[in-house]
Amino acid sequence: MKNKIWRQTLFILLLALAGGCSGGVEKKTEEGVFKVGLLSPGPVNGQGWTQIAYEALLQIEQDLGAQISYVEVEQSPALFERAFRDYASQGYQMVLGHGFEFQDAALTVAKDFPDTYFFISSSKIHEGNVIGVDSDSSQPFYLMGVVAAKMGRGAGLIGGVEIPPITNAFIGFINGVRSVNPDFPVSTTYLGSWTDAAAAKEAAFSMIAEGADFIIPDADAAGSGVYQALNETGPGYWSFGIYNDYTSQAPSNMIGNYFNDYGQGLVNIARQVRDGKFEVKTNVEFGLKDKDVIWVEFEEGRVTAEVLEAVDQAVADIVAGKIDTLAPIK
Amino acid sequence: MQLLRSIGQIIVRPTAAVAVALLVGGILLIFAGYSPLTAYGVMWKGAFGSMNNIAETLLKSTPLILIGSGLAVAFRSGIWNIGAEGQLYAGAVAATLAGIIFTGLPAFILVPVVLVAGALSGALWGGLAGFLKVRFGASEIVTTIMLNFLAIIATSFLVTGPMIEEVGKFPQTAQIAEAAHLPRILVPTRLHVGFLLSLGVAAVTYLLLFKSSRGYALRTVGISPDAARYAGINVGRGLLAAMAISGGAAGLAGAVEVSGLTFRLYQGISPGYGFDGIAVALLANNNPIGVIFTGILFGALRSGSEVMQMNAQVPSVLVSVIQGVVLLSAAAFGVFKITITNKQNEE
Amino acid sequence: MEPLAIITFLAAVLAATWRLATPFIFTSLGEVFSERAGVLNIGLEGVMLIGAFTAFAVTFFTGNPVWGLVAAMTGGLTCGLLFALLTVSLKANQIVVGAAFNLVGLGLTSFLYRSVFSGRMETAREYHSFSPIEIPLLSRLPFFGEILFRQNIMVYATPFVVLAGAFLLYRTAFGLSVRSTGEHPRTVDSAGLRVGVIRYASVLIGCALAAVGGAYLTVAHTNQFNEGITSGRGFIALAVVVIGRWSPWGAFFVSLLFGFFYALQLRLQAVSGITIPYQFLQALPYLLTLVVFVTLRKRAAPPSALGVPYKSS
Amino acid sequence: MSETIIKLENMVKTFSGTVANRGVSLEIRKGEIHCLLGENGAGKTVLMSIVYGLYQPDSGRIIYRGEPIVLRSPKDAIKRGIGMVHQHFMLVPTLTVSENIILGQYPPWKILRQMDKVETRIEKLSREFGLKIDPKAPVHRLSVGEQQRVEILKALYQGVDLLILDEPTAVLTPQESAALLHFLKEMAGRGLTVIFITHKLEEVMQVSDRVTVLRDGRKVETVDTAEVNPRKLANLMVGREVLLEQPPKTGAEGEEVLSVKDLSIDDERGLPAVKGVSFSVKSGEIVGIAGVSGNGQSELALGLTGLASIASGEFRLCGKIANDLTPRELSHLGLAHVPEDRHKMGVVLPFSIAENFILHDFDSPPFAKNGFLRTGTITAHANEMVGRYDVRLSGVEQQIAQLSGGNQQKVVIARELHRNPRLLLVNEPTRGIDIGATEFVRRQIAAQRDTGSAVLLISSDLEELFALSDRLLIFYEGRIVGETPARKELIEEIGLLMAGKSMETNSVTK
Repeated sequence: MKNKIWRQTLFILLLALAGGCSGGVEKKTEEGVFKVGLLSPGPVNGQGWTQIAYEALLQIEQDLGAQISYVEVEQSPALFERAFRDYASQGYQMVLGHGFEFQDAALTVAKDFPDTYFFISSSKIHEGNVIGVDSDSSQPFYLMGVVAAKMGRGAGLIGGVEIPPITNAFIGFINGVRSVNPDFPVSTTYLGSWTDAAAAKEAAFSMIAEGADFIIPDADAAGSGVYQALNETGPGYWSFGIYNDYTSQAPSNMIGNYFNDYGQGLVNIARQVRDGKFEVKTNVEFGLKDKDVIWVEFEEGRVTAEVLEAVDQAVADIVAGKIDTLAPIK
Repeated sequence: MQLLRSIGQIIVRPTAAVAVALLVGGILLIFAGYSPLTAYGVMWKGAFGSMNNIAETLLKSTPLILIGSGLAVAFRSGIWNIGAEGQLYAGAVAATLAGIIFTGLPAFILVPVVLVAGALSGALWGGLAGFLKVRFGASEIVTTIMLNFLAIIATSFLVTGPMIEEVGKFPQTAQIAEAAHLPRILVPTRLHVGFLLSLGVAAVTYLLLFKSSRGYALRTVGISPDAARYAGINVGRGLLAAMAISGGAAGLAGAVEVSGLTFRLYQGISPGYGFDGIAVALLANNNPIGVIFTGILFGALRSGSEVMQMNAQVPSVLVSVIQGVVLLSAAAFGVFKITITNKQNEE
Repeated sequence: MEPLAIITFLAAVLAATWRLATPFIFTSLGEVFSERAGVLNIGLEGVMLIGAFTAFAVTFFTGNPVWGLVAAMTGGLTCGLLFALLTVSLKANQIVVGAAFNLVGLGLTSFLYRSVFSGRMETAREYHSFSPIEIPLLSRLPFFGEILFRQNIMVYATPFVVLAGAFLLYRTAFGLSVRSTGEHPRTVDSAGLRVGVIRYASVLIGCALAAVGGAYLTVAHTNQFNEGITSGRGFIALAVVVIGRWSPWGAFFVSLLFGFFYALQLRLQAVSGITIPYQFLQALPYLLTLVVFVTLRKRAAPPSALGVPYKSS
Repeated sequence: MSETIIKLENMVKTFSGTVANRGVSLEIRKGEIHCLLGENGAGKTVLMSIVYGLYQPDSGRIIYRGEPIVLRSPKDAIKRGIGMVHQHFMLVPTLTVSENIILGQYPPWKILRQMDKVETRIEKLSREFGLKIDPKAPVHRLSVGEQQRVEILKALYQGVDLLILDEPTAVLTPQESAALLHFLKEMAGRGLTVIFITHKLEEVMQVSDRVTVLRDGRKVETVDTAEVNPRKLANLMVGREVLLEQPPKTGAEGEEVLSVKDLSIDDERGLPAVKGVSFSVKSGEIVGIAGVSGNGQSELALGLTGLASIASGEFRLCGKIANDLTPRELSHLGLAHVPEDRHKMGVVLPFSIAENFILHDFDSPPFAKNGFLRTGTITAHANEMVGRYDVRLSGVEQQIAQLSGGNQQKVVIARELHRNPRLLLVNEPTRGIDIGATEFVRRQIAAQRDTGSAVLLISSDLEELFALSDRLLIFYEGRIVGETPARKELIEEIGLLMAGKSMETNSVTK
């Protein structure tokens, strides 16, 4: 009996402590502070997709002096709406939902908060203050396809989960390949996971055994398993870093890196929002035309001048709108 | 006297368990360089600080109460249903299908249709494990875990393949009909009638377990299969019923999530409600009325932890640690007095 | 396919099978001990994560995966001690404790990963794991040699660890007492042995090996940690134990079977032109488990005292 | 004779209120076969479990080979050369014979590489002592007799000096029993000391040098076997005084309620336990089934109540063939059953007393209406019943687990009698309960008979059978080996029948 009383007392004490200090921690909402929030669909330090958004957020903080905040909402759509609403009601001027899945929730909340901009990654939406922001990965992947078809015997693509941002990138790749050699073999594997690096590694080995010598991941944190597979297999097998510089993970296998400075793109938008200059005309779509957002860098001496030339030509054609990188594959 | 004691049992030990868990969480927070009091303060406010926050907490408690009530029936009947997560998915799939197919129906028909579809589907998915146990002696612990994976994989297949939306082609289904949406209570918050439904289900399962003759039979099966046979109760049928009831409650939770919040089906529609539901039921000593409180407790932990992450930048994964330690210390305090195996199939 | 293509296909699938099976092998072997002594640990996933994280963290700071492995085992033993304390000494419900371990394992490793490593994203990836070793003569064998005998040390270790496990379980007095404890603890008591001590030891073995199984993912198969990197492998290991009928070699071969399914589904996707939905292939191991239950019927009887706390009179 | 090997002084052992041993002193001589004789519950097994280190005595001393010793666990006993063959075998069914034998014999790190060496030694032992067994066979494949051999070999392998056997013949066929007794005599000849727990007089006479009779946790007497006869032993064992005089029978016998014809029932392992018995019970009479427990009475009870399936033959309840009826259907036909194991079947321990009263009728009126329990009616019913049957409690909402065994049994009796059954089957109705409750329960059973019910009473307590029964059927080895009127004067004959001693005629004339 004594025991029980002791436990109860302890709990009440704890509650009191917790309640007592809750008054002191309330954040003061200062007038004029630019606030940006992020809804991340996974751990912000997961490599790849989720990290991009987090780094963008940090960049906004650094470049624009914004007050930032993020929340990981796992994959549960039920939680999205609340997070949007919380940010908006706290006076955040800009909230980014990092993935198409945030679209429904943003649309619902946006009606009640006309002064907040809701940006949705990977979305092409444009409805009031809900604006899709997308980077068209099919364009850089198109370039990789061109390089692969010109240099290699076969290519393998390893995706995390079968969703539009990934499938679109892969369509771009295949279109790039077909522009050089319609018979060049390309295979695709989906892991069903963004974290299972071991599976990615094995998928890469499988593709190598099937004769592919260009293996390109688009699978977030799991993707680095692919680089490890190439590193272990040795030279003569190639890949590209996706979104970031991954050269150190497989130094002798990297043809180059596809950089996506989504952060820079968002900083550009955020600056306009902060300064009240953002005008909603259409959804935002970054492509090779936005040279400070999306670009591909090649490692020194890994590609011939002829290949480089073809790539440059492709870039020019894409920017000029002569090539549709998302053209349906027959 | 009896009532007082049982209330004591329901409240004191879980409370102590929560205290221990908060302490452990606090140590972790200090280790990671956060102020525990600040973090918990924000968490408290995030869970109960405003009308909207309370509504959000109750929203998260809704599936937990539904699942926990069902699992209370299963656990009281001596069958270890670890498969509420999969049963929730099964329910969500069926509810979505119903909500998409029967678009022409008026709300007062469509809402019940959607909910019943979800409950039935969950009951079947759960009943499958019950059937495997009764017919083949397959451990329900292992089969329900396998059925979880199968339901989640099947959902992934459906939303990327056969059920994918027409426009956009994102891996999600089309929206269910407007008429299938659960009405909201407490506008402007999102709280919907699903919460009231969960309270109703808790009450019904409580009545079923403790006030009805079927519940009497189930509890007898759970405590002593021999005595149940002696009393003329069909033990196998009881186990099957218990699995179907708990599966049905989990399926209903899936349907409520779809028709009350998401309005369509996605791959990750549950962030582990099925597993939290196990903790919720056990912590309440498998009493559905207690489940209401433990469900709200776990809902508040989840809900508060999100706000804690937003406003104090403390990783919300901490809540898993807190929930786990709640269970561990509750186990250590002797809250759970049931052994795992029941031997009723050895005939 | 031409014969040659089939052989290379098979060889590559088999090599991948072995690598993908390794975490199942370690984890399920450990659980065989635990369950043979009558303790069901459904918290394997959590213990694996703790092993994966400690191995990763220690390897990162020491630069030596051996230390990482040692640390993982220590972490596993700590888990085991806690698990046994609760379930054996305090006779707490094993399912509850197991479920709690899964929650704590995921939460704790994710929390620590962020707290300790969030500032060093780039560098965190830079450490040496166990790298593949070629076995001089065998690796020259045509087709299979190069592929099967270029594995890392933990993969090679699996048959030997299983051999050791089988030896311990079937050829030592300790193993005899473990097997008896799960079946008929009262006999063990009456033979003058301590049921509790045997269960503690078995749970410790189980958790240590589960932690090694997790560590394999971060210091051998890959050299990184991701939150939730185990991706449900702990649950599969539980199924492996059942299908392998609670024997070390059974666990070994069923692990290989599951590894084979895993490898095959990755491989079949890589072969262009095959259009089975990948989810179907992913579902195979789970379907298989259910089928085994139906076909084996009651022959797959678990240890009689599994999950039942022992109270000496 | 020879020196004393073990001496027990004033052993007292209590289990949560129940006294098992009330100060027993005993002296065993080296090389003798010493029988411990007594009825069920006399405290024989508990006393010997203390000697084997399984239980710690509350008080008393053990002096072994002249020194006082303390046995903290079986390990201590085994080390000193004390071995025990339990009534319920301590064998792991999935292990082989040799594995079972060496369990606990070696330190954990010991490598059992040379199992063949162990097996050779076991084979040698088994040849030497004529205990034929295949050391490689898994134990679950062995017959009961063979399993017992394994138990004995286990003790011999440990190098036992003092071997305790707890009712070793209870599970054996007559041939196996004979062989075992022969073997024990031979072993005693080689210097082994044997303590033999039994309640079969025949065996005592056949095998022992001396015999100690226990009754009600106390030692009655130790005598040289040569100086007594079975009659004397039976008297010592049962005691002269009978607790309760038989209440005068008021009603007359009526029609046949239960008739059993060539009935056979298997036990849970699928071995025949009841082997073609035929009998009948009429309304207004109590038929007692006497016998040492384990002779098929439990299976008979389960079979007649629908809880075990009938292998062959048939039984009729109120004229209706009842072989395949479920417990519920039987109960609707008018059967009530007071089961043997109260805790396993008779009551649901975590339930309240009120809930326990409705175990059969939880879903029918007046206790249930429209599927719901009618708490008020249930409580009222419980209150009425506890009053009428004198159950001592603090309230009917109390958990039944908190009641004493006697009061629990009163609840069971009350519940079953309240149904006013045509046939009442009571199995060991007073086992493990205090004298007051015993008297009460017996009076209730007799009263039920007098209202015209047929009563089948299974008991291993002869006194109880005499007190209640109108006639007795004696069970031995699954068969009815005799039928007698329940008259105390016949106790010796009945005791002999129960012990499997055949008599010239199987029925004794009134």
